[in-house]
Amino acid sequence: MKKELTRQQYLDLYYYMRLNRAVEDTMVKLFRQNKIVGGLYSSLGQEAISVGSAYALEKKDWLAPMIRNIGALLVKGVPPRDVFMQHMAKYDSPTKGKDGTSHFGDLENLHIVSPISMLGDLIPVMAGVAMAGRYLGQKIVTMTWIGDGGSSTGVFHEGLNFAATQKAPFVLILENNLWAYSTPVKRQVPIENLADRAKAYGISSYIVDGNDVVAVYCTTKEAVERARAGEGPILIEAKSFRRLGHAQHDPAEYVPKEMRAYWEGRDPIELYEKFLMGEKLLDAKGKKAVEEKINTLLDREREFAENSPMPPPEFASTGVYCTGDDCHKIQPRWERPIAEVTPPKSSVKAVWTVEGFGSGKSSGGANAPIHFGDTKNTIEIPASNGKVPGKNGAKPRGKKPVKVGAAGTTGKVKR
Amino acid sequence: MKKELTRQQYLDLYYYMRLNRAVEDTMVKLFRQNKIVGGLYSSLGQEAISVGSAYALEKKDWLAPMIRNIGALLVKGVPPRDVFMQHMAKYDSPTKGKDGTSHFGDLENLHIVSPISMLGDLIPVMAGVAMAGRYLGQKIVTMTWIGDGGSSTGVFHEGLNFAATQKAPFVLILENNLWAYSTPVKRQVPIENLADRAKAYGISSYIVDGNDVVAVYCTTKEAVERARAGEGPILIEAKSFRRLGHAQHDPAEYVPKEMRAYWEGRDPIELYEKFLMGEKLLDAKGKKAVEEKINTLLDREREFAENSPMPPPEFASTGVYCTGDDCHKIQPRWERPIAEVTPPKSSVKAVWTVEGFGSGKSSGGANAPIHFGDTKNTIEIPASNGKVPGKNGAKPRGKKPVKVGAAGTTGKVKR
Amino acid sequence: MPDNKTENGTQITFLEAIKQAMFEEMERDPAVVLLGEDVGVYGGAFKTSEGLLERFGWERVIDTPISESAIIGAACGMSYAGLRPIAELQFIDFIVCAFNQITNFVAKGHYLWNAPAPMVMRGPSGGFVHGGPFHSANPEMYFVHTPGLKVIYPSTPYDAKGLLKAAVRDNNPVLFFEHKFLYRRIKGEVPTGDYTVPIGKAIVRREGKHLTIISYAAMMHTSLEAADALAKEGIEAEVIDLRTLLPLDEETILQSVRKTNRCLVVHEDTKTGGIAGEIAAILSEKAFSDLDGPLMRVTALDTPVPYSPPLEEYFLPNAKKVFDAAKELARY
Amino acid sequence: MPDNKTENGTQITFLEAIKQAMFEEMERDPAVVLLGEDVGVYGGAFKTSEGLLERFGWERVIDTPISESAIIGAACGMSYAGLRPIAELQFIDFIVCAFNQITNFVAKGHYLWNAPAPMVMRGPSGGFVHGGPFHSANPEMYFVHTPGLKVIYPSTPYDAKGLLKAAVRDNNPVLFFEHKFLYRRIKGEVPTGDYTVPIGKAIVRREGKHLTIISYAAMMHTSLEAADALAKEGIEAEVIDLRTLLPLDEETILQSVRKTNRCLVVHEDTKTGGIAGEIAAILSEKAFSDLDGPLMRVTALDTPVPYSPPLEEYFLPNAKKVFDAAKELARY
Ligand SMILES: Cc1ncc(C[n+]2csc(CCOP(=O)(O)OP(=O)(O)O)c2C)c(N)n1
Ligand SMILES: Cc1ncc(C[n+]2csc(CCOP(=O)(O)OP(=O)(O)O)c2C)c(N)n1
Ligand SMILES: [Mg+2]
Ligand SMILES: [Mg+2]
Repeated sequence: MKKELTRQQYLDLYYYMRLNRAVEDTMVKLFRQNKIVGGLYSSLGQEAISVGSAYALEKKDWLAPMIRNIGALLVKGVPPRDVFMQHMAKYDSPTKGKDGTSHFGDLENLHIVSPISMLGDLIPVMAGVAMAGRYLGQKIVTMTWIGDGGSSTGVFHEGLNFAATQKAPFVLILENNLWAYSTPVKRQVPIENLADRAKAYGISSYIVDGNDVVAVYCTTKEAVERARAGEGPILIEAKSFRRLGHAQHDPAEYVPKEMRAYWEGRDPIELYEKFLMGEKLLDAKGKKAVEEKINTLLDREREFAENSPMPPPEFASTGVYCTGDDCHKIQPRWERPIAEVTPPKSSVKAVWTVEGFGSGKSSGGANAPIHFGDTKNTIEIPASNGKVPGKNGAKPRGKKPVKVGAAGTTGKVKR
Repeated sequence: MKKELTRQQYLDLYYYMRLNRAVEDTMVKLFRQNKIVGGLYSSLGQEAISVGSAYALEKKDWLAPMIRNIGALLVKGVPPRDVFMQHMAKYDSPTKGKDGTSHFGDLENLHIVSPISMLGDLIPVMAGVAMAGRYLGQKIVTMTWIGDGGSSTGVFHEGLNFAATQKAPFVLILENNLWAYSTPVKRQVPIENLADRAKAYGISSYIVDGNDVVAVYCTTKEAVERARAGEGPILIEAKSFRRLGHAQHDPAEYVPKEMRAYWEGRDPIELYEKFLMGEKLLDAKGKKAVEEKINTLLDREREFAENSPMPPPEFASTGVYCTGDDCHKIQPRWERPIAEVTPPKSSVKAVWTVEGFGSGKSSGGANAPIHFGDTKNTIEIPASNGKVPGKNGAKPRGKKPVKVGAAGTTGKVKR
Repeated sequence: MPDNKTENGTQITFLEAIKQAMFEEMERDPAVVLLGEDVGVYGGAFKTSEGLLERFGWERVIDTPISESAIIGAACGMSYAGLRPIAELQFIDFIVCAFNQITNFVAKGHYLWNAPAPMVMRGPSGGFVHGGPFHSANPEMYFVHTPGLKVIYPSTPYDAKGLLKAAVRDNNPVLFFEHKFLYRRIKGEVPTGDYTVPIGKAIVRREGKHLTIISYAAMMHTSLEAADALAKEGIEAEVIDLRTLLPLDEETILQSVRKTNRCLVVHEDTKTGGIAGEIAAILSEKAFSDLDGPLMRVTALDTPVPYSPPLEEYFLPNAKKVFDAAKELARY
Repeated sequence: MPDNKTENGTQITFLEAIKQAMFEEMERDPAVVLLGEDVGVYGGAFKTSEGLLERFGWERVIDTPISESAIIGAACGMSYAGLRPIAELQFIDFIVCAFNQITNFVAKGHYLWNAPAPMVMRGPSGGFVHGGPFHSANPEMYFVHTPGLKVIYPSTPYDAKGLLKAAVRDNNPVLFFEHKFLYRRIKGEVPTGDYTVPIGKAIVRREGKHLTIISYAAMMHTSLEAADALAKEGIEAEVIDLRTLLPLDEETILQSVRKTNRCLVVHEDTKTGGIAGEIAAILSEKAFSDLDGPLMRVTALDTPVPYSPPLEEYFLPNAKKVFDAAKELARY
């Protein structure tokens, strides 16, 4: 992991956070002008998470955004006009009006997978992309985000557990903004640190201040490189706060005032600006230049978006199936010899050996250490191995261990 | 928790383990005679888990078995004939032939909920029963079992998380028998101790030697009483081994011989017999008496079952809906004043207060401390509260912590 | 929206009808509880449970984690212990996240082991509000095709209130779909006192003799609009509101079609595998010789629900399409 | 079961056909991988993937945790990166545990954002083996009612092999149901070389002029048996095997019914909301005047699948019921 960033990196992070906020500010204006179709979600105050984490990815890596990750899309290279047009349901938008909000993707070039509304579904999907990438020899990492609330979905568990058993090169950012719609995280998830969800899968986790963009970046960078190196999936909990309501319609009156006030005092952009100025990486002039650059860009992008037509009605009936020869352009991009995964080289003995899993290693050899765990003892025995039964008490665990052993058989008999 | 058992309790545990095994032995014979309909699952070698855990419940408590928990049904009071007839799909069986195996229940008297085949589904259901019991003031505990494999289902996560947020009086026994069908647990769950799944929900857990019936009983007893006292759900991992194949059809050749041999040397009934004899709780005569009692009982029960008719074909078309006045006999059994849950007493202020959750306590008062967590600080702030951003490094966690801090913003700028 | 008292009752919105039904049932029976995402402090994403937490407290109005399978599973468990839970899906689209629990656990329990599960699963459904592909679902046929469930999809405040009360009192698991387009757009009169509307009974909304239009939920209003236009051209359409989709009220359908000899089914659900097919089969089996013309369908397209307004509008049925189809059918 | 070489090919079981299709497709294209519970070392609960791990290795034959949503989700992700995964459901009954992934993520991707998901979801389905309520499912209509999917349900080894190969090569998500009663009971000839059977094409299994029996999967054989018995009474039934349920081959259906003027649909799926309804609607719309008698249905009862043999037998359709219905229909 790099311990220092280049000047350019510091400034990139700043630019993208500002861009993220400006794009969303523009959309609020468009919303008030009734130009947005459907709901509008906000990542105000959480920009450091989207920007810092996505900035840790390489071009070949894949990501899938959730509703509050427009910043990640911008970092990955999505032009603001696409974001605007999606929200305005225009014909030139990535989905041509078929879907809205940040529900769009780009498999071929930017390697973005579109989310669906159902929370958590992206987790196994991105685990699958990660597995496929490794299988093809691509050394890619995949990333997606999940909310504190979304971490209670069944598919979060299934996806992360499967990724862990497969050691998939996958990084999951758990954006703990303390609320899931109107419900505080404490009432949805009975643990202090949501990063502890990782313990159920034996994977590494981090907790990071989600309002500190450099911390988010450095942490994610480290996680991405560990995942890429074959350490398996990693969970990062970024702690922050949802400054606005669930969506534009929601005044969020259920949020205690003190809580909101506290977080408004920790705006990630303001804090970062102070840091950059202190470190002489930015001055008033530099700041103004960024603002102007963004304003010019967004004026143009917004204009383009506003001028884009709505889709023609009949377009609704097209595209249910992929038909015709060129509807499927995704060819597997092999970056390892195909011979490694085809017979005879792919042949293995189909047994669980005592030393380990199958033949111990993937058929791909060192290239793809695909499976979990060391290859030593597979004969598992309980902790009490070999001891006389009755001497083996239960070990109370968890946060409220009770001191009483349960070694009943050695206890006295009541007569 | 009791540290000692009465002589009768020791002998009960022995009787039920023997009965459990004898019932299953009888069914293997019936299976070979083609008298069993469908598959036949075995709990050979795992009897201590079903028997020891169910024995920790009171009569008013509820349980829901999985396929390898016939022992628990017997302890709860199900007559062996019901088990036989279920497996033979007879008309006198609890489901009258509509379902088979251990898929049956009894809401009114024994408080048993029937499983379905889909693994994990019982977890939220039994959490719901537990919540309802508490709501009605019944002070009951509910229990179900799940396999190592089944702990990877999404509904395991949703159910246990929900139970934890609600502090439902619910005990889940995770029967880790090292295999899920043909797949070793190591390839399905990337952690050493499955009890660690509890850490994702902030609940207590135990690990117990599943071949030590007294340890299972004492541990479960403690857990049941803690759950009853309002500590919330508890997860118990019982470590054991599935001695036969997944079902009768499966020779389980995928299991390494050494592993099987090891566990065959730790038969829970043999070990317990040795203990009882050593403690002078049982002698050859006593053992013979138990055998004879069970043989006589099972001869009668088997005969009854064999003589029971198959259901009449037209019966298939009945019972899709509960119709008529007496189809629904379950009245809520109130054991607290109804006035507590009806207006005006039930009225609360519908806000998340700063001190805690809602008005802090349930409308039922001390009677039903229904919700998770202490009621102190609800304003949550990240660990780095108040510090200068950039000083807040991520804390690498998990099993492979890397020593590098991520406090990027304090790092040097590369120029 | 202020409520207007009338002679026999009150003019209320569809949404208010839902709220009143829950309120009154919880008032009547302490075994009735409500659970779902954001149903408590927030009063539900559409405010259908506003005020319920205030009145009935934390034990009876339960904010849950985002765990649809747990919500349905827990509700089922509660029903086993004698309660009558109402489980809310924040949008009905998310019901598929609990599909296994509903179709395998909840639906089959009574048939298999005699376990009644009196519970209601309800939530906002349907299109017309630019909710897009994941917030506009009409999933009724998944459940109409699942023996053991009852499926209700009302079109008026009166029915919504009366049927929801009936659903809470029913001893079977009931799915109750609330078309969100109707929530604040449709008003109607409801009696002052307690009443229920029987589950499993369709109703003739408009009498006619030239053809029968069968519909439900939002499409009911579309069909009535089309019927008015048809009347201006001398075509008298009889309009049936199914209200309950399972069990289906064959009698009312057959009675009408035997009179009009023509049948048009209008549903907002996609075409292939929609309920029009089931009605076609029933008519074929039981009224074959009564039909003077083909059963016709006006439905949504066989696609996901698109987001952009012009696309959604094209996707959805409307009064014009119903009118055109009815005119064609009347010519037989 | 030894394989018998014949002049043009080999006599193989239905199960062997599935295995060969997967084997040959994995041989042909390294982008094809298989994942599911116990598909590797064990070779699948029904041994349909026996030998695949030995030949193709741990990276291409993946034993998964018991996590149906993860299996489907991961397969979808793999398909996005250019692979062509086959996801096995150990019993098709468990497909409902991944219902949201399939109906919302997989099915809608191409329509919404142009993301093709070439993947096959397959597993053993159907009754007749006393599998009971959770191991006998015929869930086809849930998916026939979901735009974006293709649904295949073959009845012969030839079709099973050819259609599974076609499914693997198709650029869309395909559900492939394998009736487990057929696995070892049905044998048939398959060509020695590579071949595919086109998705979306029904086939006339038996020509006839008095009525058309439409069926698929296990019921295909039941229908043919009934047709033989009918022939002895002078009634020549034309028997159509749908093979693909979505998209449905309307042309073959219409062509036959226009000839025979009578149509009987036989499906093992429960009645209400089954595919017979859809066919009834299509015939009504497109062949109304060709029908001399009502569309009739022989289906399973509207109940869960009961466990006990006499109950299951009563629940399921059989040749006698088909024969009786056909005779009645022929009288029109
Ligand atoms: C499976 C599912 N259930 C319910 C919803 C409705 N819903 C959308 S966002 C949301 C709250 C999400 O909270 P969280 O995951 O913390 O993300 P945040 O909005 O805080 O970013 C809910 C309940 C959904 N999208 N998916
Ligand atoms: C959701 C679901 N998927 C798949 C299956 C098929 N299945 C039945 S038992 C089993 C293995 C269960 O293993 P485990 O949970 O460890 O229980 P054990 O058999 O070892 O007692 C599988 C895969 C199922 N019943 N439910
Ligand atoms: Mg949140
Ligand atoms: Mg196991």
